Amino acid sequence: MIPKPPVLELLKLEVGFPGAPIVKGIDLKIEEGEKVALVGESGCGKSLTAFSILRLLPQAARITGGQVIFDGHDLATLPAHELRRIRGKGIALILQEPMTSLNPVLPIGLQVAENILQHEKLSRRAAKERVIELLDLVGIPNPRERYTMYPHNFSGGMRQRVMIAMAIACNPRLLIADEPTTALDVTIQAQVMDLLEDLCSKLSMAMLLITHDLGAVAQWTDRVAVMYAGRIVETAPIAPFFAGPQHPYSQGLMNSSVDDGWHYSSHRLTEITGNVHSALGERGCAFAPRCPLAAPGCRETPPPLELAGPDWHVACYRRAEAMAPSPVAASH
Amino acid sequence: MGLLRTIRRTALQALPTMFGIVLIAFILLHLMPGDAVDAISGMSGSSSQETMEEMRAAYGLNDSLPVQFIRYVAGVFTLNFGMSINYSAPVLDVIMERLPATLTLMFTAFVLALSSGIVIGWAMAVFAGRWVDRLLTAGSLLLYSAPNFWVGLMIIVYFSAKLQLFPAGGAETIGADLQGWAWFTDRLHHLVLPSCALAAFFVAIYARLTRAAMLEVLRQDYIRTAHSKGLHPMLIQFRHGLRNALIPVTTVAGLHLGNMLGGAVVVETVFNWPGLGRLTMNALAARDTQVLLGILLLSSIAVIVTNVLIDWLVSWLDPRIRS
Amino acid sequence: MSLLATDPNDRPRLRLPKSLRNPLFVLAVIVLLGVLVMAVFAAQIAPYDPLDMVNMPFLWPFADPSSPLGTDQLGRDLFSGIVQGSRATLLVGFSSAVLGLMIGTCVGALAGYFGGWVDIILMRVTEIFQTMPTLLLIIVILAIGNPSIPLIAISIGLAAWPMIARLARAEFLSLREADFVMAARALGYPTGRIILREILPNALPTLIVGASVLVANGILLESAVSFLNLGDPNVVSWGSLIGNGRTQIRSEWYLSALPGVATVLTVLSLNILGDRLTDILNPRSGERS
Amino acid sequence: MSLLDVENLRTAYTVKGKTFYAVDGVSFSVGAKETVGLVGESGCGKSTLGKTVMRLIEPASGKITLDGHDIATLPEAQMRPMRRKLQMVFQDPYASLNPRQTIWQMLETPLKVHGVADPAERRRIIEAMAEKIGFPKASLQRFAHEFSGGQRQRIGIARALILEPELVVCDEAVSALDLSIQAQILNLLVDLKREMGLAFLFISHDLSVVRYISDRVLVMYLGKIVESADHATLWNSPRHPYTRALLSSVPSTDPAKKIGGAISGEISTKIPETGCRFRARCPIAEARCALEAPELKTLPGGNAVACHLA
Repeated sequence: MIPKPPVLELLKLEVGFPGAPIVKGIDLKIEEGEKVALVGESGCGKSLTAFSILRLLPQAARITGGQVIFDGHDLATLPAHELRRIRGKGIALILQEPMTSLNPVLPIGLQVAENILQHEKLSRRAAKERVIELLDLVGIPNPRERYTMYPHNFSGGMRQRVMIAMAIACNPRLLIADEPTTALDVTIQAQVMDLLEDLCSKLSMAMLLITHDLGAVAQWTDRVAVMYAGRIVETAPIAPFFAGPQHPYSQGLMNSSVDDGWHYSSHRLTEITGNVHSALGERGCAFAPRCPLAAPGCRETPPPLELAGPDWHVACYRRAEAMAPSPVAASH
Repeated sequence: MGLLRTIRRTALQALPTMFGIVLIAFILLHLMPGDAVDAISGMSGSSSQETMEEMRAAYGLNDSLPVQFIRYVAGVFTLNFGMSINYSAPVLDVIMERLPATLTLMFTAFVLALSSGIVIGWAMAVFAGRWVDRLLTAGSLLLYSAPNFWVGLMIIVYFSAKLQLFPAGGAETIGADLQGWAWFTDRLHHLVLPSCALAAFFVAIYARLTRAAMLEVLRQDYIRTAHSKGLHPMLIQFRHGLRNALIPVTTVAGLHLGNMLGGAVVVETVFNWPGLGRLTMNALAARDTQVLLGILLLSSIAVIVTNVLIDWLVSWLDPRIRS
Repeated sequence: MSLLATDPNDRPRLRLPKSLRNPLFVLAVIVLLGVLVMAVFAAQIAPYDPLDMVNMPFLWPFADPSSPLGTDQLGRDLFSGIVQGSRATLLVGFSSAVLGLMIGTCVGALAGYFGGWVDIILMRVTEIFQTMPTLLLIIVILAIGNPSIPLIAISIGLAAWPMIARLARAEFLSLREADFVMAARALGYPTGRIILREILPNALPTLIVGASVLVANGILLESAVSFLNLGDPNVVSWGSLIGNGRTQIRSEWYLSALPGVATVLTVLSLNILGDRLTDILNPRSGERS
Repeated sequence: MSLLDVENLRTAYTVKGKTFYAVDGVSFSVGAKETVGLVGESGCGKSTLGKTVMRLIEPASGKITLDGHDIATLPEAQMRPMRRKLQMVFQDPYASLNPRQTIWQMLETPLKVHGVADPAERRRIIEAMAEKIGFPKASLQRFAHEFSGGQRQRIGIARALILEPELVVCDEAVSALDLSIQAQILNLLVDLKREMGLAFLFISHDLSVVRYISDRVLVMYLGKIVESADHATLWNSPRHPYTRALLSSVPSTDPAKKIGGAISGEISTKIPETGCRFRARCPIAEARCALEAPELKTLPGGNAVACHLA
């Protein structure tokens, strides 16, 4: 059996602002129909990575190196008009803030229809019918009446559903969701994520979920890539990852998250000391200044991602020590 | 239904403003030393005390201030602004005779300023940071800094005196007695320089506003959403960008109308335009208080009415206001 | 912005803001300083009294070294006129701006901070002043009294404050709800302290930029007023010089052009200054971008 | 008697001429040194409740009793001395610090306002507080924008604690922070609570955080408290259907433990005229839920729930 090529492959992707590299060489594969989470704290470059796939970076930011392979094309260098054929059709995007990601002065029906009319030869009338079906599919009641309504008539959760309808309008093979539920309440988050999960399997669509919420990762994705200061430090299927992450940063994240049943009276949270800024000017592993296991060697060159298990890669020189029962891990 | 409600709400908002303006104008003009009768007698130089008192009584100038004020307010509501002493005619007639010329000038200048301002501002935003933007920014900053009467004089020097392309003053060729199309083109020909002089400053304002609004809009998430759908950049610029950017620009455009009227007064003086500007200067010289008061009131009404129109325009552009 | 994280501790603490290194900005400051020096030392710099006939009439600029910028129809020296005229122009521009800034800030601050009825009433008054065409209002005020520099400044200030009031109100309205103001209230700071020490310093940059526009506007309005011959006939200002040249505009156009250039340069510099002040005055300007 | 007693508190908002109550008849109490969590989705009125207790928003009716004094209607001048006992930590560490003041000024002003006249005394208090939050003395002369989000939140906490209050309202105090920083701040709050004997009213939408830090939890829905319980009971046997829905929506970090089906619908700004406010989304609602509004009934053991069917 010949393995199918991945839907998307990032090769040594580097993104940055002039004089400030943010994403420092990322390798990431997303297989057909796979849901991959890119996890990290604010400022680690996860959103820039997501935006760079469709070259939707903020004004000054640039892809400074590497490739973005989709469907045999390198999106990083593809001419703009060809890239436009992939945007919305091959790869779709959902943004974090449903309040601002829809145009406030256009009816939502038109905004969804725009996507269809751009990529498919359909009459306006047929497109409208398609939009109504889509709105229905994402769980918007009375889609026909809602077609001509404006975003301000919708609640946050409903707007995010409109965004999802827009994203799946042309059956994309990959959906990039940048913190799609951060601005939503927890009950709405569950609704929206369940919907996305459902649509992924119905439409055999792959998903790249950008998030900082480990719970969402565990619940709704297949594989996780942990990012720290512009590099992926660990990537693994979720089951083994949540059973025992190998990178000290992943371990730190797990320990500082408030787990089920912990209470302040009996359990002190494990902190990762310092903050992300500590990595500035670091030549070696960016996590070294905050790492409890850092050795002098860690501060020379950044560790490469190495195979650490089935489909499991970790970028850490001290992986062996991190896996050994340590005082950090033993405290709970 | 919605329209009626809007009209009622607007009227309720505009009335106190109007009343305040009447009050302020009345107070200001009664602070003037000497009254209209003094002015007339000063001009003729021969009126006796007696005739002056008769005139005062005839014009109601001997009544107490509150009485004069109440009479005036009542008059305003019936569009009766009193008599012009200088012209011996109702103020409304005197003003109405000049108003069309001023309105023509202002309307032309406003349309010119808004349309070219938006186009220039949009170009500046699209090429932000590049030489086109820098050039246009410098140009608009220059226009923004120049007194309009000076701009008027300079374009007279160049386009009228040197190139002899346009007439330097007046609203029509005097004594030509033109009809139909020839009359129209003659009018238009006279309109070019004054309206450009009046528009210059506002072109700069609207261009700067459009640029800022457009840059702000282009940073928004929904622009990124639009790009993520693979839409053509031009479509995004117009349907998603400009449409949103026009909301603040239009809103602010309304706030500048009062300024433009003030500007018209000066520009009319430069170009001998037979409008309210010249009437103001004449009334001032003759201490024709009723006319000055009338001009101030009527132009304020004009500003209020235009602002209502602008509000409607904005609510048409912005569905959030509509609901 | 969450995408960009720079270590605040590594940022050099004393660095010239970018705008201070901008040549246009430097030029604008130099022009303004030049005009200021000219106005202050006008008596020393100007060779003649600008109202005296000192030379042949209608001398073109550079024709006679004793009147480098030429003379008008009465043989009055234009260079002296421009130098002396800068006094009236700047004086009116700045003092009207100060007046406008004071009225506008007070009205806007009270309306924005207290809201409710105070806001409704004060904003109504602001609207009344904003609806009346500025120049007409100034003309009427000038018609009341004897035209003099202080009256011109006062009338311009009275007509121009609504712009500042709106700016101040918007700033106070949003800052009133800011968390740090909430914190100040939670800590029991007196209202006066909250307005003056917590909100005002944060609103000030916007107001100062607004004031630079006010000065520019004041200069433009003053020149319009003098151009219309409503100014003090015994004081030369740039506007009156332009107005004086108007009768010879087709032949001796330099009489209007040169004082106009002086006006444009000054106002332009003020506008450039205002444009750049925004990022100089913002302590967090490095944080954004 | 508790440290804070809130009785039948209502807070009114007027939007487009219509009045509605963001907080509608809420009663609860916070004991000395107790941490009471307040959870609910955005728009449920929890933040308004916090600000009303702080007297940053005027209550429409009801009583707020702090240490035996009703502060609900105290004029600001008489409120001032009470504010020493009652302080607040805000959500956004960027908006809650005045960008034009140094950290020192921010910590010194409350002392000045509350009558600590001796500069040496103020210095001593500020330096002691700086040590508590882990700030070197030298950094106190710097401005807020020179610090990271977590450091700023420490400053915000220090400012709230400088007057040594008895009760601190934490309004989403860790919600804006990254996970690793969140743990630091939570630990700091716990340490300070133990050290200074603080009581907290801990407002958050994040159930895991509330569960970790609270002794007792109030669940709020559309302006009303629907359940009040000690932390162990609430998580082990939630009574109100809304609480249950809320708890089952929180994704677990254990991939094997899939969360229960999400409840439908969204919190709406339209409050039903009669009956239970949750009934439109409630999976077990009956006919009478539309007619009668359930009271908050106290159960044996001190917990309380507002549901006909619980």
